[in-house]
Amino acid sequence: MSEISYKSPLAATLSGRFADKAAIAWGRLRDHATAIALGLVVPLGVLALWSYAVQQQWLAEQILPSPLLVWETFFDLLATGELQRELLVSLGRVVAGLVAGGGLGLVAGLSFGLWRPLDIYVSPTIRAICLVPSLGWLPFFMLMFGIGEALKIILIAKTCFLPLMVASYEGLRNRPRKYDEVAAVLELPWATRVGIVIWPSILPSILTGLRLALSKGWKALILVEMISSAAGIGYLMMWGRKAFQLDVVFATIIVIGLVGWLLDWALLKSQMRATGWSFKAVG
Amino acid sequence: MSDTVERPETGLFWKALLLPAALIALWAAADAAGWSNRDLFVSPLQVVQSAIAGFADGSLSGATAATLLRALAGWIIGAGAGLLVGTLIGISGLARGLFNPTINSLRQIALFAWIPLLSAWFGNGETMKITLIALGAFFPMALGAQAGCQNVPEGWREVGKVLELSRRDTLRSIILPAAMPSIVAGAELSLNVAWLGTFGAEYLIGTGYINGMGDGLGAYLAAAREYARMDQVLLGVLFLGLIGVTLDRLVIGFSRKAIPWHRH
Amino acid sequence: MAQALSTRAPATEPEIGDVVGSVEIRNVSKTFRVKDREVHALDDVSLSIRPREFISIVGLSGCGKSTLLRFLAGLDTPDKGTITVDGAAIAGPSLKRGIVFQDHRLLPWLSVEKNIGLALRTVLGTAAEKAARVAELIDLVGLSGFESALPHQLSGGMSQRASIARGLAPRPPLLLLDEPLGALDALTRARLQDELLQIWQQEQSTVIMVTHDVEEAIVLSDRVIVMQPRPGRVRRIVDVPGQRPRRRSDPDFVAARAEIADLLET
Amino acid sequence: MISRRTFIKGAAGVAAGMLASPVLVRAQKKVEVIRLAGPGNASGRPYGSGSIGVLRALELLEKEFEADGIRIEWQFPRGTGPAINEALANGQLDFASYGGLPNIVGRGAGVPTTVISATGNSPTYIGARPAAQIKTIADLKGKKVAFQRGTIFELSLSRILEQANLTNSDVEIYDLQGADQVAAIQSGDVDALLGQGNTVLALVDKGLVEVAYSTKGSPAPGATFGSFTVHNQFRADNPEITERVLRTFIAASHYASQEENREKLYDIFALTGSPRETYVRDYEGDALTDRNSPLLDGFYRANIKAGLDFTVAQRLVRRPFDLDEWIDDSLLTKVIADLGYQTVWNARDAEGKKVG
Repeated sequence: MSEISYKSPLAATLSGRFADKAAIAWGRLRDHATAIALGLVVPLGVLALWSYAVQQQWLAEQILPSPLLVWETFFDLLATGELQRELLVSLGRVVAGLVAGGGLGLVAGLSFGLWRPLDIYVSPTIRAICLVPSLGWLPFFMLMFGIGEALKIILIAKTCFLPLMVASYEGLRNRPRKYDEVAAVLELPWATRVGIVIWPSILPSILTGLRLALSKGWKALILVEMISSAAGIGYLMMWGRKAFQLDVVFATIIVIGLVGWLLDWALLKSQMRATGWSFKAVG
Repeated sequence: MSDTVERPETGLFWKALLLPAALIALWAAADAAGWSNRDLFVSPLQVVQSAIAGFADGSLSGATAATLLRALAGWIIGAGAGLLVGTLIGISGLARGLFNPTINSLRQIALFAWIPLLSAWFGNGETMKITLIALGAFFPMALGAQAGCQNVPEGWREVGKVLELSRRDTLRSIILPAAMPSIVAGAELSLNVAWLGTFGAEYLIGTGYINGMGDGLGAYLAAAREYARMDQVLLGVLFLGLIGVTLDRLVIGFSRKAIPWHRH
Repeated sequence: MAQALSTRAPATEPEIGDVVGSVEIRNVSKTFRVKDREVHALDDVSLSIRPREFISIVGLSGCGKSTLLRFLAGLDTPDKGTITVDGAAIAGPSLKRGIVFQDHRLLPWLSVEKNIGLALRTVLGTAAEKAARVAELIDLVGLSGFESALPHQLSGGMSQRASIARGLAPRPPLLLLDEPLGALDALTRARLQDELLQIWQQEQSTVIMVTHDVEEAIVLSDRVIVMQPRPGRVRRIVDVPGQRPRRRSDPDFVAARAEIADLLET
Repeated sequence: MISRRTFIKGAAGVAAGMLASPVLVRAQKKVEVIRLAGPGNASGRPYGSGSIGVLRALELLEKEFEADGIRIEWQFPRGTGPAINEALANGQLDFASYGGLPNIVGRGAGVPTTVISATGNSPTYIGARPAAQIKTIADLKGKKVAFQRGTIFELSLSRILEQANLTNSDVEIYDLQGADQVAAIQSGDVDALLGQGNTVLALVDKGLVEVAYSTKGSPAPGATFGSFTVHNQFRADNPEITERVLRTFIAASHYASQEENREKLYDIFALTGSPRETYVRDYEGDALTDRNSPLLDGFYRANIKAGLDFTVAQRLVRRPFDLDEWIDDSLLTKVIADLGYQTVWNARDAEGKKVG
C-alpha cells in the first residue's frame, strides 16, 4: 500500500475538511468509548458474580468479603493515610533498587558488549548467578545484609540488574551495523558517532529492558515486603492476612496491580515518545 | 536477524567455567585456612557430602521430584489455559476488547501477592499451590499466544483469504504456525515462572502436609534455614538454579525442532 | 484437459473450461483516507478484458494498478463502480481468481508441495487427484525434486515458481499477477517470462499482470494498459502487435516500447 | 476470525463450569476423613509440641478411628495461626489446636468454631542480643523486637510490656518467621525476639542471644496459651465423632501430664526438629499438669478475655463477640468425667492460682 502516500488532491474543500475532521474525531471518541465499555464488561461481570457469591454465601464471608466492604476499607486506608504512607515507602524502595541495580546492569551489559574477554570469562558466571531466582538468594542476602532497608534494595537491585544487562548487551551486539558504515563514510567524529549513531540504535533495547526491570522489581519488592518488613504495601497486605481481614488483602492486591500497571504504562508511554521511530520502523 | 555469527568459538564453554572454578578454589582455600566463620560458611566438601547423603536417603531427590512434578502440573494447566485464552484474544476482536484490559491489569500483580487470597480460598494444600503456579504460568503464555496470533502478517492472512480456506484451516495452517515462535517464547517464559512459582509456593507456604505429595525443594530450603544447615541451603539454591536452567534449555531445544523455519 | 478438479461453484455461474475469464470493470473509483488526507487511488476506471487474454498494467507508483488488482482478487472493494468476472460481481476472494503476490507469500512452515496443496483444500476431488494435480504443477513450473523443500531453502526464482503454481492449482479462469517477477534478477526474470508464457498457453487462463517493467509487459501481453497517477486513471490501452515470441529488436516492439515510455514520462 | 456466537457460547460454557466448581459445593456425606491442624513448627517437620504433638506422634486418633475406616489428615502450615484460620473458613479443617490470639482473631472475623478444650501453657522467652543491653522489660523501650505477627506472641509482648507500663507501640516490631528472626539477630537488625523455649533456648546455646526475660515458673500473664477448636458444622453433623476426637485429645493431654512420661515427652517434642535439650530446659521444674492442662478454667478464660480486649483495641477484631458462647466446656466436662480424670488437673483462677 505504499502507493497512497502522496498529497491529497486540491479538490477537497475547506468545509469538507472540517466536516471530515469532526467525523474522524467523533469516530475516535466512539472507538474509545466502545473500547472502554467492552473492557469494563468483564470486571463488572466479575463484580456482579462476586456480589452474587457473597449474597449466596458460596464462600464464607471471612474469605470472600463483600465488594462494598473492600471499597470501604480502601477509603478507610486512604483516609487514615496508611495506604499512601506504605505506598510511598514501597515506591522509594523500587526506585532506589532500580537505579542501583539497573545502573550496574547497564554498565555490565555495555562492558560485556564492548570488551570480548570480559564477555567470555565473566559474563557466563554473572548470568548463572542472576538466573537463580531472587527468592533463592533471599536466605543469603539476609545473612549478609540483614533484614533492613539494605536487603530490600539489594534484592530489587539484583532483580533489575539482569534485564538491563541483557538489554544493553543485546542492543549493542544486535544493532544494525549498516549505520556505522554511513557514519564512517560521512567521517563523523567519535563523539558524534556515539551520540547520533550508536546510542540511539541501542536505546530502544535499553528502554525495553528498563520496563522489564521495573515490572520485575515491583514484583520482587512485594515479595521481600511480604517476607521481612515493617512497612510497605506488601507488608500491609500480609498484615491484612494475619489479622484475617481479607478486605484489606483485596484492597491492597488491587492497589498493587494498579500501581504496577501504572508504572508499566507510564514507562511505555515515555518509551514511545523517546524512541517512537523504532515502533514505526518495525511495522 | 543478527549478522554477528561469530558464536562457534572453541573452548568457550571451558573458558566460562574458569571463573567459577577459581571462586570455588578460593572458597576451599579460605575454608582450609580457617578464615571463614564456621556457622555461615561451609566447606565445598561438606556441600558435596550433603548432596551424596541427600541422594542416599532420598530427601534431596524426593524434594526435587516433588517440585518438578508440581511445577509441571501447574505449568501444563496454566500454560494450556493461557494458550487457549491468548489464541482466542489474538484472533477475536470482541474477545480482545472484553478480556485484554482485565488481563493486562491482573498480570501486574506480583505472583506471590496472590498467596493470601489463594490460601484463604484453597487452603494450604496441593490445590492452592497448583493454582498459584498455574496462575503464574498463565500470563506469559496468554501474552505470547495473543501477540503471535495478532501479529500474523497481513500478507499471510490474505493468502488464506484468496485460497478460500475455512476458519479452521486458516487457524491451523496459517495463524497458529505463524504465531508459533511467539507461542514458544511464551511457553519458555511461562515455564520459567512456573518453576519459580513452585519454589516460592513451597518456600512460603510449606504445609507440613503429611498425606500430601511431599513439600519439595522450597520446603527443603526453608527447613535447612530453620535448622541453620548452610550446606543444605547452598544445595537447595544450587539445585534450584541448575534445574531451572536445564528446563530452559529443554524448551529452547524443543522449540528449535518445532519451528525449523524460524531461524533465531 | 483434466476435469477432475473443479472449484465449488454455484450452478448459475459458467462451468470451467467454457469460454471464461472475461472481466468487465465499469467506472471504478476508490479513495483512501490516510491520516486526515484523502487520496484518490482510482478515478472512474473502466476496462474490458476478453477471455484468455494476457493483459499487463503498467504505470508509475501511485497510479492504482495494485489497488485494481486487489479489487479483482476480492481483497478490497471499490467505493464506486462495478467489477464483474464472467458476468458475476466479485463478492470476495475466490479460488476462481488465482493471485500471485510479488513477495511470493509461501507459508514458511509448509513444504513446496503442501503450499501448493493448500490451494486445493476446499476444492472438490479425492486426495489422489489433488496429489496428481500438485505433482503436475510442480513439474510444470520446474520444481521437480524440491517437493518437500521448505521455502527458506529455495531461491527467489524458485519461490516465485512455487507461488505461481499455487495460484494456478485450482485452475482459475483468471490469474492475477502482482509484479510476480519484480524481485528477481534479470536472467531469472527472462527465463521465468518464457515459462509464464508457456504456462499461460497450457492452462488457458486469462492473465492480468501488474508490472513496472515495460519490456516485460510487451514481451508477454496482448494488450498493455497504461495508467497515470493522481488520480489513478487509464491513460491509454496499447495493443501489442506481432506473434510471440517477441524480440526486443522487432520494429513493432520498439515502437510499442517508445509509445508506452512516452506515455509514462509525460 | 471467530464469530461472536461461537465466542459467546464458549464464554457461557466457562461461566457455567465456574459455577459448578467443586469449591463451591459442599457435599454432605459420611465422614471419611478427619482433618486436624497445629501450628507448623520449624516448617520442615510437621510435628506439633504439647498435647497435639503427643496426639500426633502416638497416632492415638489413627488408632481410635482405624476400625471405622476414617482417615486422619494432619496439617502443620508454615503460616501457623492465620493459615489455620483460612483453612477453617474455607471448610478444609475440622479441628485445630493453635494459639490464643489467632483463634480469637478467627472467631472475631466469624470463623464458625467452638473451643472445646484448652491446649496448655508455655512460657514466653525474650531473647536479646548481648550487645543490645536489654536486662529488664523496661529496657525494651524503643528497641527492635522480632516475632511472627498475628500469633500469640503479639499478645504476649503486650502483656509483658504492660508490667513496665509500656505498650507494643513503644517497641519497633519486626514481623519475621523463625529463620528470618535468626538472620536478623545475627546481622544486628533486631535487638530481641520473642519465642517459645525451643527456639529461643536454641539460640542461647549458639551464643546469639541471652534470655532477657521469661514467664517461666508460675503461670503468668504473657505465657502462651492455646485452644483446641472444632468447626461448628462438623460438630453439628458429627456429634459422636467430635466427642471421640476430644476424648482422644484429652487422653493425649493426660499422657503429657504424667511425670513418668517426661523423658518420652522430650523425645516426642524433639520430632519437631528443635534440639531435645531445649525442651528439657524449658520444662525443667514445671509440673506437667500445669503445662498441659486442658481445663477451660478461670485462668484460661482470663487469658482469652485479655486476648479479646487486646485484639479489639488493636482493631484486629472489629466487633467483640460473646466468649461464653464460644467457649463450651460441656463436652470437656463430660469427657473428663467419662475418663475419670477429674483429679488430674487443678483448676486455676484468673491469676493462675490453684482453686480449692
